[in-house]
Amino acid sequence: MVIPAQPKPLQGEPMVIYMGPQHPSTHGVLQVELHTDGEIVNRAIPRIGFLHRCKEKIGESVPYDAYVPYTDRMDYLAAMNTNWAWASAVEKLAAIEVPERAEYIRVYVAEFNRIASHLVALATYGLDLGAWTPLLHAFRERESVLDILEELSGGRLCFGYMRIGGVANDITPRSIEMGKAFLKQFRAKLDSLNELLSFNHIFIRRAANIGVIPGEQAIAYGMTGPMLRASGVDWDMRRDEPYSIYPKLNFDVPVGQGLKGKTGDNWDRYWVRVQEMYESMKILEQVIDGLPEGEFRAKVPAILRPPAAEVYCRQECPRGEVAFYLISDGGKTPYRMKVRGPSFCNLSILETISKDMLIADLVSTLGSFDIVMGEVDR
Amino acid sequence: MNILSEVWSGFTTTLKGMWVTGREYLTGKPITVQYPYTKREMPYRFRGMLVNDVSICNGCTKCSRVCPVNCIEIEAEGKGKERHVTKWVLNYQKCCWCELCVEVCPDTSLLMSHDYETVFTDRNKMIRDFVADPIPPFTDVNPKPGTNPYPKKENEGDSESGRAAA
Amino acid sequence: MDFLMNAMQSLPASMQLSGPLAWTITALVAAGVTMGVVSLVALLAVYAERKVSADMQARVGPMHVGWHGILQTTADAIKLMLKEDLVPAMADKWLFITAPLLVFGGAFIGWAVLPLCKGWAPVDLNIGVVYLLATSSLVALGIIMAGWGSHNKWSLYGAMRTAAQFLSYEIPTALHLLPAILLAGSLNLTALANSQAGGMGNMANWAIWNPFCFLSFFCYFISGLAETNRVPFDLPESESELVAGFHVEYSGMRFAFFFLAEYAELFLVSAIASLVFLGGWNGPFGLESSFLYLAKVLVMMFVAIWLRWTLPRFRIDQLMGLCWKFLIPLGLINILGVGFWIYYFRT
Amino acid sequence: MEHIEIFNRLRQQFGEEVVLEHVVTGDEAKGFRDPYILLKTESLAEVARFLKDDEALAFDMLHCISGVDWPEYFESVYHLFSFKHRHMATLKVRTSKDDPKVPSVTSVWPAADWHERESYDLVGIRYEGHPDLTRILLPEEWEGHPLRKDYETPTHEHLRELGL
Amino acid sequence: MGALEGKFEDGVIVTSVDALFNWARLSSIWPMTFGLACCAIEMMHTAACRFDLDRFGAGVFRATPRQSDLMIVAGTVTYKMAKRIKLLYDQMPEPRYVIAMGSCAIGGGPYYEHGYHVVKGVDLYIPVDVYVPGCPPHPETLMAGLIELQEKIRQDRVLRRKKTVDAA
Repeated sequence: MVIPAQPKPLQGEPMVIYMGPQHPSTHGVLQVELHTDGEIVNRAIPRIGFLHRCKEKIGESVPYDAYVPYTDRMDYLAAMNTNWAWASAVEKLAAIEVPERAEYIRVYVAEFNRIASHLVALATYGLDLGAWTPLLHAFRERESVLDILEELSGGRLCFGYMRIGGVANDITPRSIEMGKAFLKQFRAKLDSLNELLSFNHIFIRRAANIGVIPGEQAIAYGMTGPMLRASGVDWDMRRDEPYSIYPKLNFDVPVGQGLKGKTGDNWDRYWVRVQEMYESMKILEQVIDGLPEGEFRAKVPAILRPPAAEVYCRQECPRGEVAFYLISDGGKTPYRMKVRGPSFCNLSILETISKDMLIADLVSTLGSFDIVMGEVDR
Repeated sequence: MNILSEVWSGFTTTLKGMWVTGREYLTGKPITVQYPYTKREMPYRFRGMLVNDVSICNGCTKCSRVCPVNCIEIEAEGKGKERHVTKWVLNYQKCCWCELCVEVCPDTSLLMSHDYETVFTDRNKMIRDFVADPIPPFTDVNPKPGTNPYPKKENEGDSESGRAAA
Repeated sequence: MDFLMNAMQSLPASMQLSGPLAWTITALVAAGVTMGVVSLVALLAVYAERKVSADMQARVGPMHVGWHGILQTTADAIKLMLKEDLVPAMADKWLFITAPLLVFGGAFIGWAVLPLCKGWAPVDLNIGVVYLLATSSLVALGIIMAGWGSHNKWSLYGAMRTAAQFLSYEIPTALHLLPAILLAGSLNLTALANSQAGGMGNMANWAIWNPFCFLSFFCYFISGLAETNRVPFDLPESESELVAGFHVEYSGMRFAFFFLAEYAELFLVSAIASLVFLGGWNGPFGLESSFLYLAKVLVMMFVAIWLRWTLPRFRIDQLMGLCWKFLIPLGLINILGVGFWIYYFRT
Repeated sequence: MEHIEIFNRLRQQFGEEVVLEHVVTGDEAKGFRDPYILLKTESLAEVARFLKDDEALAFDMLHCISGVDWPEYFESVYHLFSFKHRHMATLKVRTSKDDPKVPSVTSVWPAADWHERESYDLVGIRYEGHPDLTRILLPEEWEGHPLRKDYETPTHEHLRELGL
Repeated sequence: MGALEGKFEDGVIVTSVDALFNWARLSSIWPMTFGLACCAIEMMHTAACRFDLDRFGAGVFRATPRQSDLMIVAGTVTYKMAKRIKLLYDQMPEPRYVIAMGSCAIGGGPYYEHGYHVVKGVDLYIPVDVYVPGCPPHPETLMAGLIELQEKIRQDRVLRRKKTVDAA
């Protein structure tokens, strides 16, 4: 008996399609090279660098205090937090003591900025999945937060509020009043936002069980921040390696539990951010109650010349751990400064987890990463 | 039966969402500030276009040295009290609105004004020489924009002195 | 509205004409009136969409173009007409040019058999429903042509999604109209609406009060939304995934055709639903008015807008699942149920 | 585990010729800052594997890789973190200026992939064994490595000539 | 439209038709969803509820260049991106407008000095109509830029012959 040769299964060539750099759901100028078979993505390769702004070269060229405006523009959604990370790296290098009031003010603005940043994450994630109204509702709340930060710093997005050794200006009574008023009404607003988006069944089906990252994989890829916590790793710099006044504050660290699907899926990442906003509110209430009197800025020499040494300083920002690696040779400018951007590390996992996804799922997954290209490309 | 429960929860959560948007539709107030007609109240520390009153400025070049982007160019002549600027050029193409220069200004001549409505159609006009094209000098009649609602405590840093004179 | 009917019927007589010429003139005038009304409603619907969404989002919406932005859509339309006429170099020119016309035509051609006001339709076809279901596939064809002809990968995705989506959702659209048709025993749309007259408060005979038709009404509305490409079913043009889907390469006037067709179709779906399920012009307390009919249509359009600004988008497999696992089986059950209902309660 | 203990454990395992020295930066007058461990370049991959697998060290996360251009040599700096023991370590390897080559650690920590590409792109250190060592931030047509101290900023005209 | 543009002398009818055309164009400027960097967030804020670009009819953000009239270059333009921006601009149908938003897009901004990879002004690649200063500009500033652009469009001559520069 002759067995007829099996005809090869009909196979087309994979279609290569470039998503971005101008695409509504790439959150800036990310390019994703998609190798697709119909709606299914065989391979998604992120291509970055469209916003490479030479931050490290500039860091080697300008003095320590003049670099603050550049850190604003690194993670532009969380300018205060990145400012702070830079300031504390330089303070660690130059051994500068920061007054306690300054630390309180820093926590005050940083936590407000965390809320503002997570609101954008929440809003744009809804937008990626096609829901418009949550974006506008979240931006309305964000406007109130920005009002408080504008009252303090004068800027709306790039605040440039931190200085080496403290903050630029003292906190104002009006901003505390605004903060109190905001905290009073924000919880209800967030609840209604949850009703509108987080617990919507279509939304849950679009987000849950998709893009699952197990905890070990998350660690291996160097993920930090909400993405790491969503994968079930209970780690938060503010609690586990506390800096500033965080040891005095009482708050919980939300961890992904797989409420609607598996632990570490898109919905978990989204939900950890929502819960972090509730925690930030707790922190802010304690900060407002405990604000001490005193100086808001330490006496720092006009031209800072730290000793020849190196430090690696990391801090918990809304997107993960921002770290500054500073090498000083004793001069006015750092010999080498390196930024470890959390989004950069978080994004590198995309290629691994995006195999055999639908295009819609890829958009959903990318949205849940909450990347900021300014910090990926630097 | 799985599909039935899914459709049911999809239906109910849709109703909940519609309740939220419907409530907003009926009772929500727009927070829009209709810009050219009404303007929002700016805080005191608001950072608008950077301006310099060259009649006060003594050309110490502190600002141009601290500027991270080198957008200020100064030429000055004279010594001591006689010292005055002959050229004070600000390049708005480079300025990054960081306010570091205002903090170091000893003469309180440099400040971030509350002007946020200037736009340009010619890029070359964005380089402004404040000696050739001065702003109205700050006097009692023409005080600096913005008034400080927070009187300074004594022996506090002089970071706000840039605008406290008004 | 009602005067329109009278005017239409008396038009040939008043012009003292008869024969084919009269028929042609009547048809042309009727087509013109229909086009005008539907285009106007579509334009207003765009304006309403922007205003309603603004109110749901704590904004004010179009404000400075005319009184409260009332002229906004007019300005948009003129501007789109004035834009440069672009055909991409690699596009299939004929497909590219005819596709928007087909979509536009497909959205408007249905109005030929649909009553515009109480008791008067341009063509009082006895198989009106069948005609409607048949013409609605034209839109799908046009969209697939647009997606293929554009020579763009994103629009190809849009076209493929449209093919899958429209093909699937035409089945539940038809199936869920059937229970009401079975109840009324007619395929003529005017007759369908008239059969729902009478009863308590002129409302009791509405098809929607039948439990099977009640379910069918919602299912029909869902399928109708899917046919009109609106959120949560706007996969063919989903902005965050496919940039603009099938019309990614279209600009100016041709894009305006797609844009208007979407709203014309929404108008069509709402009109069919209100005719077939909500009694058309039959209203409470014995009222019978074209305005009531129009009001019902507008309320349904409002609900569609409301849904659009509330919900996120489905994924393609969930969309298919909803259709094949839920809507179609339910449609078959409903038909069976209505059959039994008629058997036991009518005979 | 303190940093010096990590160093001692490595010394114990690999000996003096691989684990070269333990340096605490800074000076006595102005205070000490972060320490680092200097390794022999060729045995980096081996040490990295040990650092990850050893129970007492368990460095499961690669936090950052930085390339540094020193006057005499290039340096590749690794910041490691262990979630299990919650300690950090800094490793350094040096390579010559003429032919900068460092073994890749992508097989140990997948996170190293992008970090090494970035270091290659901006400083010009080649990581041997990296699966796809191409430019990551700058365009393919770019010339030179900007974070080298002798890098000259190209003019706009020159870049247009390159096709950018 | 191309057949009629610039073919007519000044006249009452032509002028008023021109005015109508210009009114339509300036009342419905659809921007492209095109964010590069920090300024994109402020652009989103301008479109969001507090400032609401939709009031001017400019709130319809289209993701595809084919359907948009206005490109708001919101953020730093790098050499890797510049070619793509040029391509996007070429894909927009006439009439098209460009607003350079923020210091970076205008002239390299804070990255002018040491930024080897930053283009020193987007107008090296595409023509710019309005420059909006700020880093990032306030939403009001962007709106002022839009109003300035509207004024510019109001002066435009569609059907009328363009005024020749060389009178001699």
